[in-house]
Amino acid sequence: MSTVVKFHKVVAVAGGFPVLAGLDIEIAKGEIVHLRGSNGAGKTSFMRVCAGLIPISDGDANVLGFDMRDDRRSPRRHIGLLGHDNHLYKDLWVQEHVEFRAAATGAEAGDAGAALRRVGLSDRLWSVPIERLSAGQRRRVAIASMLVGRPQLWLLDEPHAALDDEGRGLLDEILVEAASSGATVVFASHERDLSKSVATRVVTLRGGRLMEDSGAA
Amino acid sequence: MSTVVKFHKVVAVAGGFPVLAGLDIEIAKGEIVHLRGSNGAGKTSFMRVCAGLIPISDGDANVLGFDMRDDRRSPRRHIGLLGHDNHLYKDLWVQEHVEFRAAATGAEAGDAGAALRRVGLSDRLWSVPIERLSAGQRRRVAIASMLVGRPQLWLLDEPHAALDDEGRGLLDEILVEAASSGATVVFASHERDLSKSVATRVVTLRGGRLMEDSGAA
Amino acid sequence: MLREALLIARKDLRVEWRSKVTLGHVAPLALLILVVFAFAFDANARLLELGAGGLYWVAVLFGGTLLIQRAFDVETEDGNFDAFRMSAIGAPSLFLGKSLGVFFQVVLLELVLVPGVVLLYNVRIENWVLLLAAAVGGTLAFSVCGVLWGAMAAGLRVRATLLPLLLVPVLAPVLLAGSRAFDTALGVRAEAGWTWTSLMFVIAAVHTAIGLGTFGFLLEEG
Amino acid sequence: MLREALLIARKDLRVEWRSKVTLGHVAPLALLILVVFAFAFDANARLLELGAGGLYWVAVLFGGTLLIQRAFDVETEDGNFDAFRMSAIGAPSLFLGKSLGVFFQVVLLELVLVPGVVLLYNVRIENWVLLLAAAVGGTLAFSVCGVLWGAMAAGLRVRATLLPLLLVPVLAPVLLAGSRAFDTALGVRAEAGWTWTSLMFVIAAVHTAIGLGTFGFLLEEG
Amino acid sequence: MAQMPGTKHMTATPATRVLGAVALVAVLLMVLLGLVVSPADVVQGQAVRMLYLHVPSIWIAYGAFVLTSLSSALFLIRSRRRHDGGRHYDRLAGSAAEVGVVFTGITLATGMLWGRVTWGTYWQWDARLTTTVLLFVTYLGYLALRRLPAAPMTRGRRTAVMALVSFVNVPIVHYSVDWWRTLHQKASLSVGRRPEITGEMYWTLLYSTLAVTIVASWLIVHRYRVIRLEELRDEEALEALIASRLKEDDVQA
Ligand code: HEM
Ligand SMILES: Nc1ncnc2c1ncn2[C@@H]1O[C@H](COP(=O)(O)OP(=O)(O)OP(=O)(O)O)[C@@H](O)[C@H]1O
Ligand SMILES: Nc1ncnc2c1ncn2[C@@H]1O[C@H](COP(=O)(O)OP(=O)(O)OP(=O)(O)O)[C@@H](O)[C@H]1O
Ligand SMILES: [Mg+2]
Ligand SMILES: [Mg+2]
Repeated sequence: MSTVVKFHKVVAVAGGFPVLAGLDIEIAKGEIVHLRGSNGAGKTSFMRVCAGLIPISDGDANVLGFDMRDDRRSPRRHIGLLGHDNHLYKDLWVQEHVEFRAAATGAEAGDAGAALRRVGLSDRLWSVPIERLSAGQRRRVAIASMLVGRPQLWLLDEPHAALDDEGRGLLDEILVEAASSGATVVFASHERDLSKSVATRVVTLRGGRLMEDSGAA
Repeated sequence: MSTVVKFHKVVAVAGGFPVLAGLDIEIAKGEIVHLRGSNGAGKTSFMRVCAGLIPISDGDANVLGFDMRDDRRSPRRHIGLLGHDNHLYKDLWVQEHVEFRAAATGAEAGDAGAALRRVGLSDRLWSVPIERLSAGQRRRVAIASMLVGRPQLWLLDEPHAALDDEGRGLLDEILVEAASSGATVVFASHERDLSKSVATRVVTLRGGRLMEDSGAA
Repeated sequence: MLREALLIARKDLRVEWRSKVTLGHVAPLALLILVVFAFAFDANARLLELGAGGLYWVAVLFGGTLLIQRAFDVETEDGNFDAFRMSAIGAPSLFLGKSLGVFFQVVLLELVLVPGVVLLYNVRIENWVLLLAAAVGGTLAFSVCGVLWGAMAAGLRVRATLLPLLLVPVLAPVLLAGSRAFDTALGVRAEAGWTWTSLMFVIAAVHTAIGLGTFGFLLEEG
Repeated sequence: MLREALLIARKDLRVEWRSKVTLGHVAPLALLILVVFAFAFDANARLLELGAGGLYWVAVLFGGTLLIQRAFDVETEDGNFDAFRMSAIGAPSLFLGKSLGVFFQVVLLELVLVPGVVLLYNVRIENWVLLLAAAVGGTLAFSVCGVLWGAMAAGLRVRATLLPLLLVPVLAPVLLAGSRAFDTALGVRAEAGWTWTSLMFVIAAVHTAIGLGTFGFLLEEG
Repeated sequence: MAQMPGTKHMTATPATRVLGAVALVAVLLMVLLGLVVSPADVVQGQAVRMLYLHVPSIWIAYGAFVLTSLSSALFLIRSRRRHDGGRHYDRLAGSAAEVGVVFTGITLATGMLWGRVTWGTYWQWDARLTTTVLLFVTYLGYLALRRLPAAPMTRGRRTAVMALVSFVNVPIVHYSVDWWRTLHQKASLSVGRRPEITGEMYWTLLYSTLAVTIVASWLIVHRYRVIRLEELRDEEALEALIASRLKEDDVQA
């Protein structure tokens, strides 16, 4: 099984604060990692470093085969990132937004509809401006926008927040499906149950370092 | 036991959409209501109507003794609202922000520190600009800002999202404490467990109306 | 009410203190506008002298609009406008507090602009009292109008473009009165400087009254 | 690259179409500015005629700055700037696409402004070809400069006030060249209209080259 | 430059102390030459002595801005590969720009004084004066951007791009006298043209330029080191923070 993320003693600094303080971790292809840790432990920071949004200032990091010290832009086209925020153009209609994201990653326009159906967004909402959606509906649009790009590495920051039971079920299915078709999934969440239901591995951070690791599946 | 919220066939419209479509509900003083319902069911809208932010267009609503058709501004000083967003001034320091909110509701400056300690925010972070906080840390600041105003009616929209285990524990304590000292609490959440642990009553909405109600405690 | 207003103003000035936007960005920008206008007028010295009063107020209003915009952006980001509306502080106090905060920032701006005009446009201040009175009157009028209309645009997605559109017509009289009063104070043109100055105070007073009375309505939605 | 750029531009124009900010707010605002200047100059007809070219470009740049600001606000709200950076689309395409989107919006604005100037300031267009060329050149130069600097300020908390400060000095030459070229086209003053127009194209070309080469750097953080 | 001899809290080294001494002597000599040795002008009288500060200052400023642009370009190239690469060039760009701004300011100030004497006003809306002021403001904006709180590399990249764009202004200032009709002196020293001033004035001007260059280099070296020291201080603070994170055992948020 090939390694998708490989961190060795990674230190990363944002705003003068060491958000990662010597993190060692390896994630293999096809894993579904549940990232845990108390508030401020560095979960979000870890994902942003993986996505190349925060540079590493010490240690070695390799993501999808790219050395993140040399080139942290190239892996991005293969990574999907869902942050605490939804990254949505609030002025656009739901469908337009997902179609734009689809086109931006070279997918076809038809994929957009499929993705929206996949996250269970009723088509009454497809031509509604995103601004008018409820929190959970927006989260679904964000997930659809990510889905449509078929990334190889999925980074999701509390994707379950704001989703209802049905949404959670669909999301879990989507994650499992992605992993089984060869993608790698890392998601952060404070809910314990998720460790059992979807994740193949639980990783706990503390103070910008690894604290506990249930080990690869 | 006196009634704090009393809705009778309330219809409320936002952006041309009936976000509440004939809602009947009564909430008594001291209750802790867990508001449930699928995405788009109208939980957020219900809270915003309670807070007087969305006008009602049909039916009768009474909040804290104020008729919401006549006067939806007066109850506000007794209501604390925590939305999906945190309502924070990102340029200010944590402590400054909470002190401002304290002063704005007539509390003392000392209360701010107490509230911050109550939500478990380490004092290293008190003089950090809010912009730099992690998602959970921000949520804690938002809760502290609300706490400090000692509202009679607490409206919290997914307050648990982004909080870690410790934070959730603290929040639940705070809610129980508030209710036992005479305040009324309504919180929305998609997590089932919370119904058992804190709530005295579970209310489920669907399509802007009441679907299920475990009844008053 | 005054206590609450001061609270708001203090908060706004603290935000300003943290970001140093007024002195760091807006004041240099306003100076630059003075320079660019000179350029646009083909460096006609006589014209610049004649236009000094008007250009001063154009620069103030332009910079001030940015400050108003920012004063409300701070209030509306992160869903904060709801908090503003939920505030236990009464609407009149909010209005006064915001106006006060803006007033001080614009004063700061003008402290930089006056020397700028004097040096660059080569004018002399002939009537200090009138100049001061006109500056205070114009700034007051600007602050209250700005906050009133700022609230109207606040929270809308298109606020950044809507606000100037709403503000310009309302501020046109202030611009006119300010220019004429300054023209007199700078000895460029004999005009009824004091009349124009009082006009600005009247505008400020009227808008303050309107603001105190209606600010609550502006904050409501639906 | 072109395909991707067009994608971005189309998305921006669609956002514009949904919010109708250019025609609804910015164009009326620009017209208003023309009116206010007329006021400020006390409706001195000769002066207005002389200043027509300059005032036209002041209005364009002012309105255009609002459009740039908005083009990047759309990109940065809701944490969207991360998405912009994560975009699979290359930085040069982003730069071109954004510039294209802004270009079309500013053209829209000018389609309203030209008749405005002609009517309000009572000038006649004597050289259509020159006018058109100057308008296109100036708009191009404005769009690429604006997008380049817009990205520089984007994502910063103080962007709303920083952007104009950075933009004004860079745009001053465009303002000057545009004014002179228009003066010639409107027959107000005999100037080297075509030289000024080519200067604008040169500015546009230089900034396009810099933008294509460096846009990627502007998006990175840390 | 990374390793500073002597104590780490000082910005001077033996070499730069010598440079400082030379700068001092050079300036004294320049004053002597400018105020005593060189003759007064036929037309301008004593006021012409302003020339020896006015003109070298702006030339040095041009030079500093060239340095800023070159370092910025090198910084961008280096930083493309390794994330910490080329910080050296960023520091150099910053210190050169600061010195450039100061000398542009000197030219503006002496020019205004000179203008007061010869034209009767401090300020004229002349193309060269205006473009000089735009140049000044552009680089002030550059320095403002440098001061914003941001990650050093983010800031470095953005400011480097800005430096490249800003440099466009320099030739505009220089050629403004040719492109527009101006009150201001035409360029008297220009590539491919014979100098219009001669004799002692010419030599004094050249010498002043040399002296000001030495002063500017001394300033740049020291500004560079101050910036470096500030970075070292930040790095130390960071190490402390990392250390404290490593023993972060209290589970407080
Ligand atoms: C604020 C006012 C002034 C400013 C901003 C200013 C700016 C400049 C600049 C930028 C240059 C360098 C040109 C180049 O080589 O690229 C220059 C050169 C010069 N300036 Fe000024 N100047 C000002 C006032 C004056 C005055 C009042 C005089 C004398 C009447 C004067 C005389 C000169 C002379 C003789 C040169 C040398 C020209 C040459 O050899 O290239 N300047 N000035
Ligand atoms: N730009 C920044 N400047 C300074 N400190 C920062 C910055 N970004 C993050 N931090 C700090 O780094 C720590 C880790 O933040 P991070 O967002 O990674 O935590 P997290 O594990 O995602 O927490 P949460 O569960 O609350 O989302 C926090 O203490 C935060 O305050
Ligand atoms: N301004 C608006 N214009 C039009 N429709 C709106 C507006 N606000 C809300 N809606 C619609 O009203 C419905 C209820 O929204 P609300 O935010 O109350 O749901 P919710 O129960 O809070 O959902 P979630 O669990 O996703 O937060 C949604 O279908 C939403 O699209
Ligand atoms: Mg996080
Ligand atoms: Mg909701």
